[in-house]
Amino acid sequence: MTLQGNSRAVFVFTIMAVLLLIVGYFQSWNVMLSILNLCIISAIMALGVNIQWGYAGLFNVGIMGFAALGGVAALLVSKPPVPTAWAAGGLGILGAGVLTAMVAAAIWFIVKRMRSGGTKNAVIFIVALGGYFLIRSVYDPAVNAIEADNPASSGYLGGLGLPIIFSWFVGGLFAAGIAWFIGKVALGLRSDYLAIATLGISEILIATMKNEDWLTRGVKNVTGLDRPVPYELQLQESEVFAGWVEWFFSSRLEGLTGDARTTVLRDAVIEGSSLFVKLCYTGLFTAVLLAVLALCVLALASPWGRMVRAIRDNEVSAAAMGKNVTRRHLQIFILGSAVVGIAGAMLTTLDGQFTPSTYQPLRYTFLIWVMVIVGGSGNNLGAVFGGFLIWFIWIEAEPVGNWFMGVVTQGMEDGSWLRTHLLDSAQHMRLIIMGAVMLLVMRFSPGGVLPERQQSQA
Amino acid sequence: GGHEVKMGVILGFTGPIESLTPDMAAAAELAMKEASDSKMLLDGKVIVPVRGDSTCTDAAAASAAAEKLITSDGVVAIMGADCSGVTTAIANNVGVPNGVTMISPSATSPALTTIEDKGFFFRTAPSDARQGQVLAEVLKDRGITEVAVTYTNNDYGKGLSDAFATAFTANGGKISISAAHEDGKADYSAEVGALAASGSKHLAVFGYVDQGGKGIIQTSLDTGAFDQFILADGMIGESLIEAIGADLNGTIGTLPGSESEGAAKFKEVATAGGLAKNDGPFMPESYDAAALMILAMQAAGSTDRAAIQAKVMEVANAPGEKILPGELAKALEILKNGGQVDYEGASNVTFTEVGEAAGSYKELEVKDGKFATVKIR
Amino acid sequence: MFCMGENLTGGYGGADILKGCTIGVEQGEIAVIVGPNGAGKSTAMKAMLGMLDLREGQVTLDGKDITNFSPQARIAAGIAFVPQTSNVFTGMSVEENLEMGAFLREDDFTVTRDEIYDLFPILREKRNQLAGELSGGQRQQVAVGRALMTQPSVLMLDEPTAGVSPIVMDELFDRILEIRETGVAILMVEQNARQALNIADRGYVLVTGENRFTDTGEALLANPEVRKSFLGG
Amino acid sequence: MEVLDALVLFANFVLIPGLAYGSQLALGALGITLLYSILRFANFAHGDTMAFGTMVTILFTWWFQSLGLSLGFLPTALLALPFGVAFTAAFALLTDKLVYSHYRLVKAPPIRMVMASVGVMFVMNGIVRFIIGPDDQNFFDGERFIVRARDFRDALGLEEGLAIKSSQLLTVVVAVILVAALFWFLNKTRTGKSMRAFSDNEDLALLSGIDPKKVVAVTWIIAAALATIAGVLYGLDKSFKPFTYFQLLLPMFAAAIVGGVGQPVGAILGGFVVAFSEVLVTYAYKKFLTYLVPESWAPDGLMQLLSTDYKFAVSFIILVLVLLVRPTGLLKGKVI
Amino acid sequence: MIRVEALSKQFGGVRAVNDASLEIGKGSITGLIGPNGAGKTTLFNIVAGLFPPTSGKVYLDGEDVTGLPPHELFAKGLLRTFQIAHEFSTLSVLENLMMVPADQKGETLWNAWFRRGEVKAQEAEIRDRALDVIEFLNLTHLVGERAGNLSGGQKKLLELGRTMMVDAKVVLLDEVGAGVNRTLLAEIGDAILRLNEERGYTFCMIEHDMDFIGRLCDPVIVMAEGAVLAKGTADEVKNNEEVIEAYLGRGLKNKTPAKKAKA
Ligand SMILES: Nc1ncnc2c1ncn2[C@@H]1O[C@H](COP(=O)(O)OP(=O)(O)OP(=O)(O)O)[C@@H](O)[C@H]1O
Ligand SMILES: Nc1ncnc2c1ncn2[C@@H]1O[C@H](COP(=O)(O)OP(=O)(O)OP(=O)(O)O)[C@@H](O)[C@H]1O
Ligand SMILES: [Mg+2]
Ligand SMILES: [Mg+2]
Repeated sequence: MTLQGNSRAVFVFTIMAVLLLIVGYFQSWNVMLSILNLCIISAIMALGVNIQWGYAGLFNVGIMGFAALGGVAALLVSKPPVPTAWAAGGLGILGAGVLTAMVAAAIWFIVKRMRSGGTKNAVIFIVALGGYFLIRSVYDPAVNAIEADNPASSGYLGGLGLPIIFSWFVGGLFAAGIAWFIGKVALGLRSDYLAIATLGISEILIATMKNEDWLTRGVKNVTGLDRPVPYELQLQESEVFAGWVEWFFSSRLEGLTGDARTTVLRDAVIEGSSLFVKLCYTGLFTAVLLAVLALCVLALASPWGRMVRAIRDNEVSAAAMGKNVTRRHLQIFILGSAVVGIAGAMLTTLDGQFTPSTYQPLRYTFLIWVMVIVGGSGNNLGAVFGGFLIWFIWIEAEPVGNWFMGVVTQGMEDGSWLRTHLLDSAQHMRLIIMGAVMLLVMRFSPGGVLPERQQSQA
Repeated sequence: GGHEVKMGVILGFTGPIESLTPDMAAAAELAMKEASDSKMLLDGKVIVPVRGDSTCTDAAAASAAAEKLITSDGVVAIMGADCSGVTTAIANNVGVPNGVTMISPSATSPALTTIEDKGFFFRTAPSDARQGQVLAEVLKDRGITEVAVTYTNNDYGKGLSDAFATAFTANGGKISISAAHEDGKADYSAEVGALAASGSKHLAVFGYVDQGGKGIIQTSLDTGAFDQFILADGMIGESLIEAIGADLNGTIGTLPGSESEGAAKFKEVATAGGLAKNDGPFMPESYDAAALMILAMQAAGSTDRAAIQAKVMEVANAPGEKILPGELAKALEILKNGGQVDYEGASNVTFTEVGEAAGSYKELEVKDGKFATVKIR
Repeated sequence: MFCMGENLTGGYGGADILKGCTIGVEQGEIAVIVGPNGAGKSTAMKAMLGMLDLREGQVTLDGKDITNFSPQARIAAGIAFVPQTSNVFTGMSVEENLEMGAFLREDDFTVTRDEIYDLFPILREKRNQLAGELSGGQRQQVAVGRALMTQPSVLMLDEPTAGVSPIVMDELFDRILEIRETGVAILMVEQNARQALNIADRGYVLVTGENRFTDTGEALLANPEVRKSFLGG
Repeated sequence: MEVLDALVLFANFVLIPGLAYGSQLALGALGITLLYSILRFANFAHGDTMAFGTMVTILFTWWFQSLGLSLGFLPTALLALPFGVAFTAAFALLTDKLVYSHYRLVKAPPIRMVMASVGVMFVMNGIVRFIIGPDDQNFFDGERFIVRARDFRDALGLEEGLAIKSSQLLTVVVAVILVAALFWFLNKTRTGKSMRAFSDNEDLALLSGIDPKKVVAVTWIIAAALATIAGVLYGLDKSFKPFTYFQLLLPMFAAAIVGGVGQPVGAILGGFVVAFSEVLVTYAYKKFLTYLVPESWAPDGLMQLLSTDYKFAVSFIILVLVLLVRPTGLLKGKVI
Repeated sequence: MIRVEALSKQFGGVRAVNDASLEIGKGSITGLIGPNGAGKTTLFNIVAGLFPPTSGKVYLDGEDVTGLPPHELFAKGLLRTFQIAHEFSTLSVLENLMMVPADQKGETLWNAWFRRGEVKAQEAEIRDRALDVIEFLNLTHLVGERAGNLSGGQKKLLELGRTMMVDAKVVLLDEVGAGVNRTLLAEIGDAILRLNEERGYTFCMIEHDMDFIGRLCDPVIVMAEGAVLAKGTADEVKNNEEVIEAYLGRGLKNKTPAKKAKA
């Protein structure tokens, strides 16, 4: 643990690579790649959180909401529009949108123009309440009409029908937009108060996604999203691909003929197709990760990064030194959230479906936070490493737990109460292992595995 | 070893339905053990179940678990998954691409009927669309014309309540309020308050027996908001009666399956097999899902994944000798000798052409602190 | 000597800050440490209190070796300390701050408290205000008051007069002289070095963690080199 | 117009459940607030500590029941409670020794403690499920109701009934007593003051002769007791399930923070704000108004501001609004 | 330069500043003294925009700047130091100084990403300036140290150093001298005089060291209980009875020579 700086980073990433290779070798390369792909996505999310916490000390516990916004983007960009639903209630929804804008404008006008006092507040209240019922009167029938349109398989407006890869960008934009709004409202709050506010807002976002079926199908989920990469089944049917596989696995096929050869080749094609698809994803994700990482590294090492760290250390003093703290906080909040949004869209793309109930704080907020803190907050590579390590443990803790229980119970009598109980509880080892590893890492490397480096400019 | 064959069991062992899944897994593993013990499966092969955690909510983790089972452990088929969301993800991303048969005991979302599964996805639980109709009929026959509805806010609850609402209103019934509830939350007084305000006498609960659904019933009884309940399959379970007691008398409900010998037989088998429970939700379906995979394997005469898939329909449906729980040995024997079976199992399995249970339902009523079957629909 | 740190050597994990310096004070005596900023004066104080890992050297109190005592044990043995920074409980009222000073006292401490209020009348006025809301100089008074509450046998003060107005400073020095009369050993760091050395029986000039000059206060004041380099001419 | 009916209706569906749920949240929030103010970190393992304490209490309850012990009309669990508290306190002290003490020693920033508590949360999560399983457990015995809805209705000849469960009353009473006791303890007793001093400025506390080990130990013991009591009361009223206890964490945090962290009274206020905002905004006022206005005016719709789908969203909206008006909670809370 | 009119600030029940009016002349070094709790720091905080006054106005160069946020006041050339040092604790000493100058190109992300050349050039310049300041403050051996690890006095020096990083019009110094070694303080005094003469900075300093005030300041304003008590040259103020009564005192009462006590 005496390694410092870059050599330490190289060392820990090598270990990570070895872990993945072990999984590839002993479990399967498909498992390895599926873990790797999610490692990359997690790393991007962790970078987003690191921008907010590590750079600027903004305690955002609403990660889940921003990831979900990315997911919504994936759905709205890639799904084809549903013409019948549009016909049924599209106009109503648009109308409600226009009305909302008008009511908002009216309120804004009142806020700007009227002299403050009791009357002003009363007028605002009346306009808001009246507006609410007016909007509802247009919105509710439209929503009902849309949701009644073939509810079992559709019942929503659909999306734009564009290639899903655009959604990565759009997901970032969605998240940024909402972050702007949240930031305007809540960034005045400090530490844990900001945390609970962001947590609350993300719960509100998720509730909306679960219940506004006309937009997202709600808890009925949208499955079968497009892919930016080929489908396994396409590949399995493709002659060209079979040719590649034959070439690639030629050693495996050597000396086999007839039926045996066909069976082995068929299995190889299936395996190869899965691997190929995953590799395509790996390529895309890596490109995004590298781009985000590069921008992060450049930003943190620049005077901008110095200013932001100064703000984190002491806002009062930074303001007295002429730095616009509010603006910076807003900027950082938006950037970090956008990065999370991008990762969220990527994740939904990889899953191939949008399921709002998947967004649980444990998985999408705390786990990401753990990644950042264990990896090393304030250090970009640390966040990336945290993303890799924690996801790896999260997935591998399960088989390891099962294996561990298997070993423990080996000597016990078959069918004994204790043995059955232990084997049945094996799944809970996942949590224990996850927790134990986290605690150990944090114990022996308090600043994270790759601690924030003193940007020693001496 | 050479005479071992692995089968996957993917269920949400952690997460929101973690309290249901151990029993489901145990039921499935019971079928596997039964087949192994018979020494009749493909010249005495032994089935080794391999569990994977679907988490019920996290598609990524579920896919990873399935990936490991399929590509690392090399399971020949998968019994699972449970919640519709993760089930879809596993089928689309892992199961179908790798050509592995999946039979889900509990994914009931109507949307699963139409996924592109290339014939690799089956379910022993019927789609909720059917149950909604059945429930509406039950209420019509009993002359109940107005109900308040609460459903668990997921694809199962929402889908079922949609289906029920359509059928019920078509029959001339009125739904006074339809309110979602989230599972695993601390308190349900807000929901019950709203439901009670509707003024209806009956409350239909489409949830899970030891989740929010139970909380709703408990709170309703405590506050005196409702005392007449209508329950869907997820809510049927002895544990509900254990927890609530005599107040439940008069409650009606539906459950897939029939009061065939099958269901009774399953209870016997489960008790004999030393399971902790013998009638938990989705336990019969789990047993059946596993049994079907085993029989298909025997029918195919090989552990080849594609071969198994090709035989599932054949063993599930007529023609052939009817097979009940506990009779796997017999079925294996028949198949070995080139005969045909029609697996009925614990939940009266008959697959539609897209490979899901067609669904006959029991109409139940709680009498003297017990669920009693009134009628089969 | 009554209280003594000998050959103190150690630091905060990196290079040594203290390099074998020695400081001490007799009962009924005032010893003053002066030196440039960063010389290690505060660090030496912390070392005496056991809040620093020493590599070498030992601390004795009344002939007893207390080098391995925990900080609380040293407090219990009769040392009181006013740190240079963050020396009040900001979230507690002035009165509670003083009470915490008397935490280890079993007897009735209200008399001492009233004496302190007499010494710093402003504190009586603000007894129920949070210490964090006081002005810089008022806080300093709370900090000193808190230490006096313990009725220590050794009183260690790290720049007690930084930021206090001249009138309060005089009062403070007055009071310190009075305390000396009661036989307490007083060790203080001061940048208001001339006033401090004026009343000091013993003076230490510390530079980069080492003793540069050690003498009576008067002698140090008279030493031109000391005056020039450390007392501002 | 039946004003009495309207009032009873409101009390039965809004007031009493809100009070009980609010007190349940408050009890949990109290523990969080205590740890936050003394040891200066937000303890994410608190929900699981509650689960742990309740689990131990349940195990003892079962044992006592098998021995035939009971408290008559009171639940046997109350008899087992001290044992639950003792075990949980021991566990908390052990955790502190193994995990948290290190971070205090190196003066790690609070966020590390928070993340460490997430690690502890995972481990406890696993341990509880390991021992008692993930299932629902009912362990209430004794007399369930103080007033039954039906009896009340018949006795007073009203349309509406009012139910008060013994567990609800117990919760409210205990919550109030504990808050008052904690407030008194922290502000008036020597140990309490030394705990506040420690939380304020650790080094200076040391210099005042306060023994940090004792402060930490007392804090953990009180927190463990609060967690166990909260968990057991909640479990008596509803039922025990590890997952639900974990889910309780968020509303408890919300309650602690909206009330102003570090403020015992704030925890109570926060608990009620969260509980009542859930119930009030999603309540359908149709029946209530029907009783109050002449028949011809009776509303057609449900008179529900927002559907229960948005229950949690509502409580969080209100929470955010409260924070915007009072950035450190209802009572001025700490900022760390 | 700075004019304060009828300024008041209420904290709960405490009126920290009470109808204070004063003026800091252009190019002057104005001293601000007064007993502890007189409201000096509060006055600075209001002028520097940390919080708004309860009532009253602040003018900078004739312009009403009441309630402007600190960073805008900084842009207008107003700089302040803190009585209780506000260093950026995880930044190095060098970074603490380098972050001060306004309008750094690299402080916008676009430039940080895509105009690295220009940013680097400016950085080199700022670094040189910072190193000069560090040398002046005797902190050269600590350039790379985290500012949080500095000694109490060193932090105060850093606080002062920041004012030397930019061309300010007005500098408010809140007890820079407290805790600073007197020899160094004398040098700091020289530097203040130099900045005042050569670059035309206006200073206003709170200080309790009357020698220091006497050497540098003219005029000296005395505050007490939130209001202005007196104003004049240092000598005038020193001999003002009211000021002596409230603030200066009459020296040690039982001034017993050290030797006597021993005997
Ligand atoms: N945030 C606050 N809340 C309540 N009272 C305050 C607050 N800040 C300052 N005060 C009070 O206002 C008065 C003036 O304080 P201020 O810090 O301005 O004094 P000062 O003149 O700078 O004194 P010193 O020379 O000791 O630094 C003091 O009595 C103080 O107790
Ligand atoms: N917590 C710390 N970690 C690392 N280095 C420290 C720490 N505290 C102080 N130092 C370093 O130790 C040296 C001595 O500091 P110390 O506080 O003892 O000085 P001092 O003589 O009291 O100075 P001053 O008069 O400015 O208070 C300084 O160079 C400082 O940078
Ligand atoms: Mg010092
Ligand atoms: Mg001041």
